Amino acid sequence: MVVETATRQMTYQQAINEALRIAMREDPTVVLLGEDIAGGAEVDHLINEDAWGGPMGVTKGLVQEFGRNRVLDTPITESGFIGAAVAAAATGLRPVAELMFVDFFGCCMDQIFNQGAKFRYMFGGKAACPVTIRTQIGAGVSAAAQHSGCHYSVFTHMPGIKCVVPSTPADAKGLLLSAIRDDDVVMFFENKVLYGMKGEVPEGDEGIPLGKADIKHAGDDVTIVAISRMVTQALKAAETLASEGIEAEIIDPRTLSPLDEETILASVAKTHRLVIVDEDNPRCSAATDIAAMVADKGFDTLDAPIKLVTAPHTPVPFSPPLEQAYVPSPERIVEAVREIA
Amino acid sequence: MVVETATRQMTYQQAINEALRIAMREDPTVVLLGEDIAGGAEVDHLINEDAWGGPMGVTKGLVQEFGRNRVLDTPITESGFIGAAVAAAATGLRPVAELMFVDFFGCCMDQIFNQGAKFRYMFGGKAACPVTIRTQIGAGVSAAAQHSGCHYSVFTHMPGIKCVVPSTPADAKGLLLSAIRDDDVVMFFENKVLYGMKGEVPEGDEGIPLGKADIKHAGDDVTIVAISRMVTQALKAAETLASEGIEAEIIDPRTLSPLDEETILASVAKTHRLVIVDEDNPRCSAATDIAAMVADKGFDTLDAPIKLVTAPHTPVPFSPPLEQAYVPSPERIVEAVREIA
Amino acid sequence: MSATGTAAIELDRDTLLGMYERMLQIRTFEDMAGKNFAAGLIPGFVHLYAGEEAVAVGICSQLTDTDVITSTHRGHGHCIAKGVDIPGMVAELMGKSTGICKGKGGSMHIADVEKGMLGANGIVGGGIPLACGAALTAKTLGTGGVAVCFFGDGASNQGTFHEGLNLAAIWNLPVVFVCENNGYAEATPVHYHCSASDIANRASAYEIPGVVVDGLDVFAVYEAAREAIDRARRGDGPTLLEAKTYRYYGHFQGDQVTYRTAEELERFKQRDPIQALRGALIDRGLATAEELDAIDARVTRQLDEAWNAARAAPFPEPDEVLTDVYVSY
Amino acid sequence: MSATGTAAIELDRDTLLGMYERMLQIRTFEDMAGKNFAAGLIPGFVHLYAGEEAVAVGICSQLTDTDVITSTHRGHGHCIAKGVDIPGMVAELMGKSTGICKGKGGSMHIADVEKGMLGANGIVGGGIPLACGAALTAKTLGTGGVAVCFFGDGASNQGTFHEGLNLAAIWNLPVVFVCENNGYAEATPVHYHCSASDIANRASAYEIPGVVVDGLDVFAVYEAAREAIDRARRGDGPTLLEAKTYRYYGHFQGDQVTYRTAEELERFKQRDPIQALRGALIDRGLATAEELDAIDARVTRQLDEAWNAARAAPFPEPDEVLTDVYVSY
Ligand SMILES: Cc1ncc(C[n+]2csc(CCOP(=O)(O)OP(=O)(O)O)c2C)c(N)n1
Ligand SMILES: Cc1ncc(C[n+]2csc(CCOP(=O)(O)OP(=O)(O)O)c2C)c(N)n1
Ligand SMILES: [Mg+2]
Ligand SMILES: [Mg+2]
Repeated sequence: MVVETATRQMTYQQAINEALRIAMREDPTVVLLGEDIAGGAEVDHLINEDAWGGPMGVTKGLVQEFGRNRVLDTPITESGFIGAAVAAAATGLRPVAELMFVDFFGCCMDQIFNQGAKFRYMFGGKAACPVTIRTQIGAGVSAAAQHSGCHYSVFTHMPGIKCVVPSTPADAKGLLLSAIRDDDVVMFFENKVLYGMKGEVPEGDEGIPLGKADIKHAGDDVTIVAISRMVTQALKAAETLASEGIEAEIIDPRTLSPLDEETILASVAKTHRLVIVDEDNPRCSAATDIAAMVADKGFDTLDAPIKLVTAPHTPVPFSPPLEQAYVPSPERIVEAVREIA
Repeated sequence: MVVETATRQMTYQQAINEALRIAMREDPTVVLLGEDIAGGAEVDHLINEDAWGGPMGVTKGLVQEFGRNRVLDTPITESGFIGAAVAAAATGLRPVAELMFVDFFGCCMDQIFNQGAKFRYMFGGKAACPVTIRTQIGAGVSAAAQHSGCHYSVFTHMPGIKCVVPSTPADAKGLLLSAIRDDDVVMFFENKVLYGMKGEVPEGDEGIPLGKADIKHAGDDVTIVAISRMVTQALKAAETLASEGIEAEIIDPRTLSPLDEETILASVAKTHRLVIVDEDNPRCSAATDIAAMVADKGFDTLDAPIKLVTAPHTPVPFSPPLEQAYVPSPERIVEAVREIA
Repeated sequence: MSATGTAAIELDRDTLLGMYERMLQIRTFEDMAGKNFAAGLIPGFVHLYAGEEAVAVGICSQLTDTDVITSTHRGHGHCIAKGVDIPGMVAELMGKSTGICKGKGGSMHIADVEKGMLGANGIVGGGIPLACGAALTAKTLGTGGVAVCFFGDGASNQGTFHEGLNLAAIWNLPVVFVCENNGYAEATPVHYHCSASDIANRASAYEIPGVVVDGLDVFAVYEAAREAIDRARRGDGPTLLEAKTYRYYGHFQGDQVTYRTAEELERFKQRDPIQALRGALIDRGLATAEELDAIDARVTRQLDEAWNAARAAPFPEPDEVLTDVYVSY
Repeated sequence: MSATGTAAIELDRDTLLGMYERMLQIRTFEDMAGKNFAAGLIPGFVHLYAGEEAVAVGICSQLTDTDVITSTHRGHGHCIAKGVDIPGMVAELMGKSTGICKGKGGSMHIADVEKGMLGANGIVGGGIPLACGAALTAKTLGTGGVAVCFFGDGASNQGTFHEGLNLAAIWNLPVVFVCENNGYAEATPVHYHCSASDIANRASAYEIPGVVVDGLDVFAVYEAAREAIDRARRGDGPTLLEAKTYRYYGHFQGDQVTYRTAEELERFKQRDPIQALRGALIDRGLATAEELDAIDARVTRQLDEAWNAARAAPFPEPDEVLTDVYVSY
């Protein structure tokens, strides 16, 4: 049976906004917390209106519909309000907190990985912590060394956390709905460079299950696993490769924790070649994680070295030409494929 | 020319203490900061004496020699005093700060990875941050979910940081001397289970260079890369394996950042088989990092899947039988080798 | 042996005897834990609460299961005062499968969310934002519940203290912040680590009430807490309560306690909170020494049984290491 | 246009004209940055300091290169006041290889350690522990230096504020904490995000002096800072200074500033700190309007030249991305 779902063009940012709205409508325990996610708290002329709707406007308009008791502007106290979100989750709310940039994780990591993510285990299975933490990742807009990191690898490393890395508007909507409805701690990584990306997004309230990769482009010659914005880069690379007669299969894991190992292994079993594209720093990264998984479970199907195309082991530089050299490019992906094809 | 160096038996803990003492004697800008690294600050009967010398006694006796101006007890404010150490390093001191347990990194990570580790890069090469942060890692003493992690992977991931993981008393001394003398941010991971380990330790003030792996046991049949306490576990496994006719080569990377890729690749080129033993959680870990490196640069020399023997993707459990199941055992290492031998 | 506080004086005999029993349960629990730790029955480390019982009991006796507390590494007393099952706690200390956390948590992570006990905590200051979260739930859902946040003098310097108190103040959250100032953070005296002479003074930075209370006097604690809890329940926001108290044991078991003098300990033991309550109960004719002795005996028996049961209970199966990480994965 | 403060009144003409020039440099730098950002010449985002000049200049004019400052995302003014090379700053904004950080840092990370400028900072509250560290160096090495820590009203709620002030207080560190309260943290007014009516009141939690000063009055700032700096230099420990100020532009360039009224901005512009100083200089007969206009012209010329040079300068070579991570690796 094929279900037809109507879709509309919308941006990644609008898709996230829509998912938040749907989740808040369907569940009164969903509350949002973050710095200026409305903005203008206790400003006389903005009682039921936002000043910003988030620094990128992602949460725009939500305070109008749900009021300031469900769209909570917070002080700049990441440990304070993210810790509060974590415990609110353990006691009956279903909060969605916004960590403005992932680079700020050092200001609140204890509350995430040591508290929320470990409650269930430490408490012998007698707790749940259904909190979602939205955060912004990615280089590309010269936001410089403290506002451009990815670092989802740090969260993927941590037990008790799920990690979601949507690469399209439709994925952003569907995965965020699932994240909010999920009963565990979920980190939801929004790539700032994708906010303006347009795509077809289904109407309705259907979630996309966490833990299911998506084949963004089918091919038989090489498997390219690409994360977040790198899917776009890989798709561009695939065009060039196709013109050279190399058909790349592009897999978007969509969630790094849990990781859909089967889809990746099945693809490698078919193509016998693997390139992983990850904008995060290279060491102990999602890229190495996937490579190691395949070097174990898929070793016998591999015909060539596993190539990683990642950011260098450096902070993110400010100057545009440096930043451009920092972010994996379609050209570098093509080169990596050529090395093993 | 062979230089004879006298050695003595001492514990890992004593070796660390000795390295601190040597470093403080040779350089008056070396200061120590940490919670109760002396203990008893402003207690009348302990003016020139410590109450604890660190919760594990590692810094015992140093306040007696160097005084409370160079052995600074701090309040429980990890961001505060570690941030202070970082900036003190950038302005003329050479501080050694103690983060009591690595599990507390969530309370101070911003000051480490976003400030100190990025200074040099963000400031265009016009700064250095010669700070060493000593911290305790490891399960094995039922210290439970918030005092037993490893998480060196998180620091290895971060550019601008060096990561040292000594597995013997001699390595602890030599590497700590190099860490303190080093002009970059160095994380020094002390395994709490090894504190009582005895071994021959050279006299004198020679450092062991960062970035050089050590072959702890030579062998031709399989390469086992083991980290920190896992070296001990691997050596035990090697005995069993030897009795089965399998000669394992055990490589201790000693520093994860920088990583001595050559030594690992040369060994794999000889043995054609690789097992990595890492007590850290498995995802985006040092284990996956090394596996990915070999799956790329050493692929052609590999005859079998790369096996990882790690902790599970769970917090550290408290109960002894659970904790025992958590930590990679010699038996699990032997099994992993058998799978590919 | 003074016992002040008008609210507490009005308490009826049953309530007071209940408080006495709770305090004794804590003391006995801790004394036995100390002995059994020395005997090698408890893995890891334990931080004992003996001496501080008046704080946990003076406060938690006014809470229901709808109210939530957060606690610390020194959490046994808070757990018992909040009604967590004692045999389950003993089994947890031993890491047995019958433990309240199935042996997975241990002393520093005892919790019972159903009872409104959101966990001991291995992170100094870690519970403070959590208390704000529990209070946010209560406020948002209108449960009428309050959150009580216990933490030490050492924790009062952590960034989370500042962030939590500011957040609770601006959001007018129903939280009572209870600083248990026992004079030391590990081996460091409060006069060194803390720049405030009275930690309660820090309340002024958030324009909320800050109250110092004698933490050895359960009546005084009860009284001060009543006001703070009422205030929170009324929707009038948070209070910072500083209870001056003392721990009888070292920071953890094994601590040689070189940083305190024997005289100091003796001086505090002269003002033992349990003996003070016992004296007051007898003085006021609310109970006889025999009745109180009977409670003592009952508590000891209960703890003995708990220990026997825990010793007899099995350890968890090794593959339990893998469960309870996620609700679904 | 009031101008108070006895210390400042005693300042000689050269010093005052120097301060006037510095304030103008900042204003002109920011106005041009705003324009050139709009023109697409500056990548990333910029947070402008215009309106707050009296704070940076009133304080930094009393510091030498041995003294260290830490700064914020809104750091241009602090940098200029501390003597960082202006053409190098302009080139840095553009990401040019001639930038003070070789184009690697950008607006939020301008630094010059040689000049005692330990970096703007992209992390709100991030500089506070750093200032303690710089002060610890000064104290330990006996350099006689002090550290001045600039941060915003929003930052005063961060945990690092609390940790840093407590640390500085108990260690008696030579730090001056300067809270630049410009009324807003992004789009959030201070009366919402901060539970203290005056942030300076928070000093009492650390038993250090807390002083509110009119941040639009460079004389008042100078005076209050002099006392705090002297105190620090004498070894008498830290001070918390709250300068009430205002930013003319939005939080960052592009901000629509819906959370403020036009009247509010106008009201503050009536008390412009640079115009106030100008008026005072003329009133006191220390300078003529013509002399001051000549300074204005010089500053504009200097900035124009800096922009022209920066525009002409090359971007860094792409492989520069890999350098300057470690001293050795
Ligand atoms: C974030 C963090 N830092 C350090 C520690 C180590 N530690 C455990 S208890 C303690 C002292 C706590 O003192 P206080 O808050 O006064 O509580 P008390 O032990 O006196 O009850 C320290 C430093 C920790 N558990 N967590
Ligand atoms: C840790 C952290 N949280 C959030 C931000 C995002 N942010 C940048 S500036 C700012 C507001 C700062 O307000 P304030 O301290 O008053 O300084 P002002 O901008 O008014 O000068 C925020 C929230 C950040 N950079 N760092
Ligand atoms: Mg204490
Ligand atoms: Mg502000």
